[in-house]
Amino acid sequence: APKAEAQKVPVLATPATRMLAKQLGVNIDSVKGTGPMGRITDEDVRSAAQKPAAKPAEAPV
Amino acid sequence: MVVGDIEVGTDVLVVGAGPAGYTCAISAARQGLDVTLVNKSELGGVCLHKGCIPVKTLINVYRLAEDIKIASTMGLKAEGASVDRRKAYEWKDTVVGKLEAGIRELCRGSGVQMMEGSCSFLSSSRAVVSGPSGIQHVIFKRAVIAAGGRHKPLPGIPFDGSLVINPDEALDMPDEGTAILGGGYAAITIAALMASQNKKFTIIHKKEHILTFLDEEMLRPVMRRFQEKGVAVHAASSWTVKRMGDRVRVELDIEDKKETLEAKKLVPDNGMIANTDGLGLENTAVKTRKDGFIITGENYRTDDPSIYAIGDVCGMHGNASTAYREGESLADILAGKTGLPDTIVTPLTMSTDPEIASAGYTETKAREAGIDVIVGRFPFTANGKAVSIGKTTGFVKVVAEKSSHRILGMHAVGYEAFDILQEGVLAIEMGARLEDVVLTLHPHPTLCEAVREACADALGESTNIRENK
Amino acid sequence: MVVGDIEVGTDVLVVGAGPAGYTCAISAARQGLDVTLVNKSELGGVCLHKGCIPVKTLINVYRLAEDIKIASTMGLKAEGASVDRRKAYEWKDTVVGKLEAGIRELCRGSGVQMMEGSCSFLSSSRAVVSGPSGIQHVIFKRAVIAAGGRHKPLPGIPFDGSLVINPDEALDMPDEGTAILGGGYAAITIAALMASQNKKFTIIHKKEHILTFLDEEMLRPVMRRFQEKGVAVHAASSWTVKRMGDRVRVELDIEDKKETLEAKKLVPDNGMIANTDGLGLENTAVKTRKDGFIITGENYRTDDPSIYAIGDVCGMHGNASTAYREGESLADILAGKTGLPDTIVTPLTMSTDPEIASAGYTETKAREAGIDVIVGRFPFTANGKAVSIGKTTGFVKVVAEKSSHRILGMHAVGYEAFDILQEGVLAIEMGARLEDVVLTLHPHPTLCEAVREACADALGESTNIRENK
Ligand SMILES: Cc1cc2nc3c(=O)[nH]c(=O)nc-3n(C[C@H](O)[C@H](O)[C@H](O)COP(=O)(O)OP(=O)(O)OC[C@H]3O[C@@H](n4cnc5c(N)ncnc54)[C@H](O)[C@@H]3O)c2cc1C
Ligand SMILES: Cc1cc2nc3c(=O)[nH]c(=O)nc-3n(C[C@H](O)[C@H](O)[C@H](O)COP(=O)(O)OP(=O)(O)OC[C@H]3O[C@@H](n4cnc5c(N)ncnc54)[C@H](O)[C@@H]3O)c2cc1C
Repeated sequence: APKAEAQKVPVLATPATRMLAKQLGVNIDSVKGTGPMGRITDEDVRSAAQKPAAKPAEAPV
Repeated sequence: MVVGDIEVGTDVLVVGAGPAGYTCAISAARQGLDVTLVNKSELGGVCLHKGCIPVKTLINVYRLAEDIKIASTMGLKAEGASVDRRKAYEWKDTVVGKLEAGIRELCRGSGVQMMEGSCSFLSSSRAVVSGPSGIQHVIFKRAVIAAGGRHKPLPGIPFDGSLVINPDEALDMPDEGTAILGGGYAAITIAALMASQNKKFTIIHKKEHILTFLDEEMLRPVMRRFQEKGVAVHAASSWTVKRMGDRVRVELDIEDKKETLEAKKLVPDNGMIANTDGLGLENTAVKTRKDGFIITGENYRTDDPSIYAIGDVCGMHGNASTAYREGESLADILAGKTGLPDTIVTPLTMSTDPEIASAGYTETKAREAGIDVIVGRFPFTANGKAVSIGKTTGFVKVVAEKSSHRILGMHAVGYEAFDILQEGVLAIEMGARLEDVVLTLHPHPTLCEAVREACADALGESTNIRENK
Repeated sequence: MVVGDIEVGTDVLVVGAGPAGYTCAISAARQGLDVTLVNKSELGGVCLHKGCIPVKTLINVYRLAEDIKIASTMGLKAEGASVDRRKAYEWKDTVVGKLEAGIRELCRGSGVQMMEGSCSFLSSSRAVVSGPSGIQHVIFKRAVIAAGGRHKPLPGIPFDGSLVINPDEALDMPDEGTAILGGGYAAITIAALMASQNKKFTIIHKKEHILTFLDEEMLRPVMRRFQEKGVAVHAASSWTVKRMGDRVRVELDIEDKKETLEAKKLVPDNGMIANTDGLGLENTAVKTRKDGFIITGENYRTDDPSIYAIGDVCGMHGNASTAYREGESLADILAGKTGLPDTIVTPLTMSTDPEIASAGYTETKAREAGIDVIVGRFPFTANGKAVSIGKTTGFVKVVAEKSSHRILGMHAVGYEAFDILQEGVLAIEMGARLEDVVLTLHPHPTLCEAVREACADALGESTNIRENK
């Protein structure tokens, strides 16, 4: 359910945080935000990146 | 096939120097890659030569002529304000030339190798370029297709440049008695340019209103303007088009009755096709969709591991800012970095009179998606700067999630709407709430105060309009 | 003292109907409070009658006349573009009248009681209003002083309306041979208006440059414009002013030598004083600073528990957007809510040619504060829309914290700088980083693309200018 919701109302993370997620290979839609109103912070992204579940981004050639 | 002697080797071959291609080439070269940019026509693509820039340049001149007439009530004296069409088009060419020289400088300065000619792939590592200086072979490690798109003719009615005109070529249309068929982006842009030149013409569109991706109210000021300018606008449920000697006959179904229209010229806006013909994609593993656009996956990759594609040739957004971004993003990827993240919104801008700019959810789309939204509006008639400069047509509209007050859409129709939208675009990307905009100072007197007041209206607390809707 | 029979009782008495006062009155009345608004002159204050709006309105007309001349290279034909001064000032009055009527409607519509006249406090719960319809007593529970400020004469040289002119009254100055003394906000605004009217005049300022709250480079396009217009600009370390019959003599110390200037009119910008004379503050516990401005603490409270003060009468920022905000904030407080939080920045705007707009840390201020910053710039010569419309003067400058990339200042000088600044203002308030703006799409072609490119330049990655500084 949160996934469908996330598609309707866009993820609550600033562009810079979304960039960080991309760099760390974190799927931002699956990160739980700890900021106000569920905002995803850089720290949330970093700790998600540490979890083994996080699939790294496709490595560029 | 006759091939020349010269064989060029390059790391990255970029095909097409529109916004997508040249941005990618420059940015990749700056990051130290060996880049060759091939382009078959002028540098800058549709955006610089047929679209964004020429339209803005020409409309600005004609708008000035109009402003002068209106400003006679403001104390401005100027006799016989009018536009010398030939000179205006020369000025347009000057502007384009200046910007093209700038792009050329940027390419040179960042070490991009430039080749003029039409490029065709021979394999996944080899292409041939046929240009004014002969035929050259290029051996590449990776290639970027940024060949753009063009307008598609109506089935069985090819563009002929005199009777049936491609919207891409419609900038130069001097004649009266034209019919524009379609209510999409290109149709309306061309219509706006023609209206600014006080031409008499007809717009025929399907569906309930033109530019259906916008809330209908956003169009009202533009439709009113068309009306004032004597442009005939017909909504039809369907039509058939026939060439009749030096005329085009359009038969319309309008509310169960038929009407027939004859036009001296027809500009059909029938959607886009990709510039993939002659590209030799059959010699690569690149796949296209049924409609001809190139299929890409993660990181702009095609099905050919050494070939990427960006911009209009992929048929996604069809605007220059997206093309720029994809160019930058792909350059990073080619240089071994991660690309740029997705944006939440792609702002859309229409060079109409007045301008329309729109980003994110419209009220209609939000309701269709089942999002519970609140909406705020603020008219430019109540904005001090707009009154000061006599540009009171239009309004700003904001759409926000009801529970969180998060801004999901910002829309503006009015003078300089493109530029005043940007605060809204940033607000959406930052996940700002209505309160964030309302609590941010807006200098006075500015048009962007209307953005703030629209947000305040959504919160039900604007002091600047009497009735909160 | 003769007093009338009528005695009015009110919950909230607001003194002064400038931006601060009328906003507070309307917003408080909308929240259900019983509000009486007293004003001694026209509704709307300095902003509407002498400042922001008239300046913008007049400059716009003169700018149009200039645009017409420039646009002859763009194919625009118009003979003898000029401005009919009398008509332009009539148009200004029309604009002001329209906006004043709007404010009046808003006041009425929200139930604000309006009284015309000069207000003086008799105690902390009683005031007297002397107006055209006689003298009235008002008994109030709470009062808001929003009486604004005005310019201060030079010591010993009072304004006389003919030889020595108050900057607040300088809008109507028809004469040549004026000297403007001072390099502050009002001086430069008046100078810009006079320059737009092609008057020959002189600016004399102290310190190293005018508008010293800005980085010097922001002024260069404006100074160049003054030069083109034949405005003489003198920097002096000190000066003395003497009236000499129908002339004013100004003796200047310029780099150790003396120079003497004679002017037919002098407009000295010697800072502001509060409009507290005649307010009867001595009958209340309200305290003022040595310079006459009212002292307020938390929640706009004066030292008198029943009296609040907002806007220019407190002498803080001296701009209309702050006055509006304080009005709204105080209305909330009076209605029992908390007021609005402080903003991080107060955007400053200068109606010069081209416009200057500035928010947050300048490079100089950031370095003075010991903040390690990075800076980015982008010139309008490289912006597609600016080139299209022939408005390539100026640039955008961004100041960001080096470690975090957080945007701390945004500054723009150029066409429509006020409106394109706003994205930067929101960026600062939202705590946005350079990346946030760079990764947000900016529609093309827009002036605000220059904001993005300035941010990209600070990050060292703009594809649109060759040299990153
Ligand atoms: C009338 C009109 C108005 C528009 N107004 C706007 C607007 O205001 N704002 C906006 O954002 N967008 C606007 N657009 C859309 C915008 O112009 C396009 O989205 C943009 O140009 C796409 O960029 P691109 O780089 O993908 O492709 P293009 O700009 O189409 O460039 C492709 C380039 O590739 C070259 N090429 C193609 N095939 C080959 C080959 N085989 N070999 C070598 N070179 C090749 C072409 O010659 C061309 O130079 C407008 C479009 C039109 C038609
Ligand atoms: C030339 C010039 C240009 C300017 N340009 C800009 C600009 O572009 N942008 C900007 O933001 N700001 C600008 N300003 C500043 C702006 O005008 C002021 O900051 C703003 O008007 C302050 O609002 P206020 O409500 O505090 O006071 P005011 O606007 O001064 O209003 C005070 C009101 O109180 C009334 N009053 C005073 N005493 C009494 C009394 N005893 N009884 C009854 N009524 C009384 C006055 O008549 C007046 O109507 C400019 C100022 C000048 C002079």
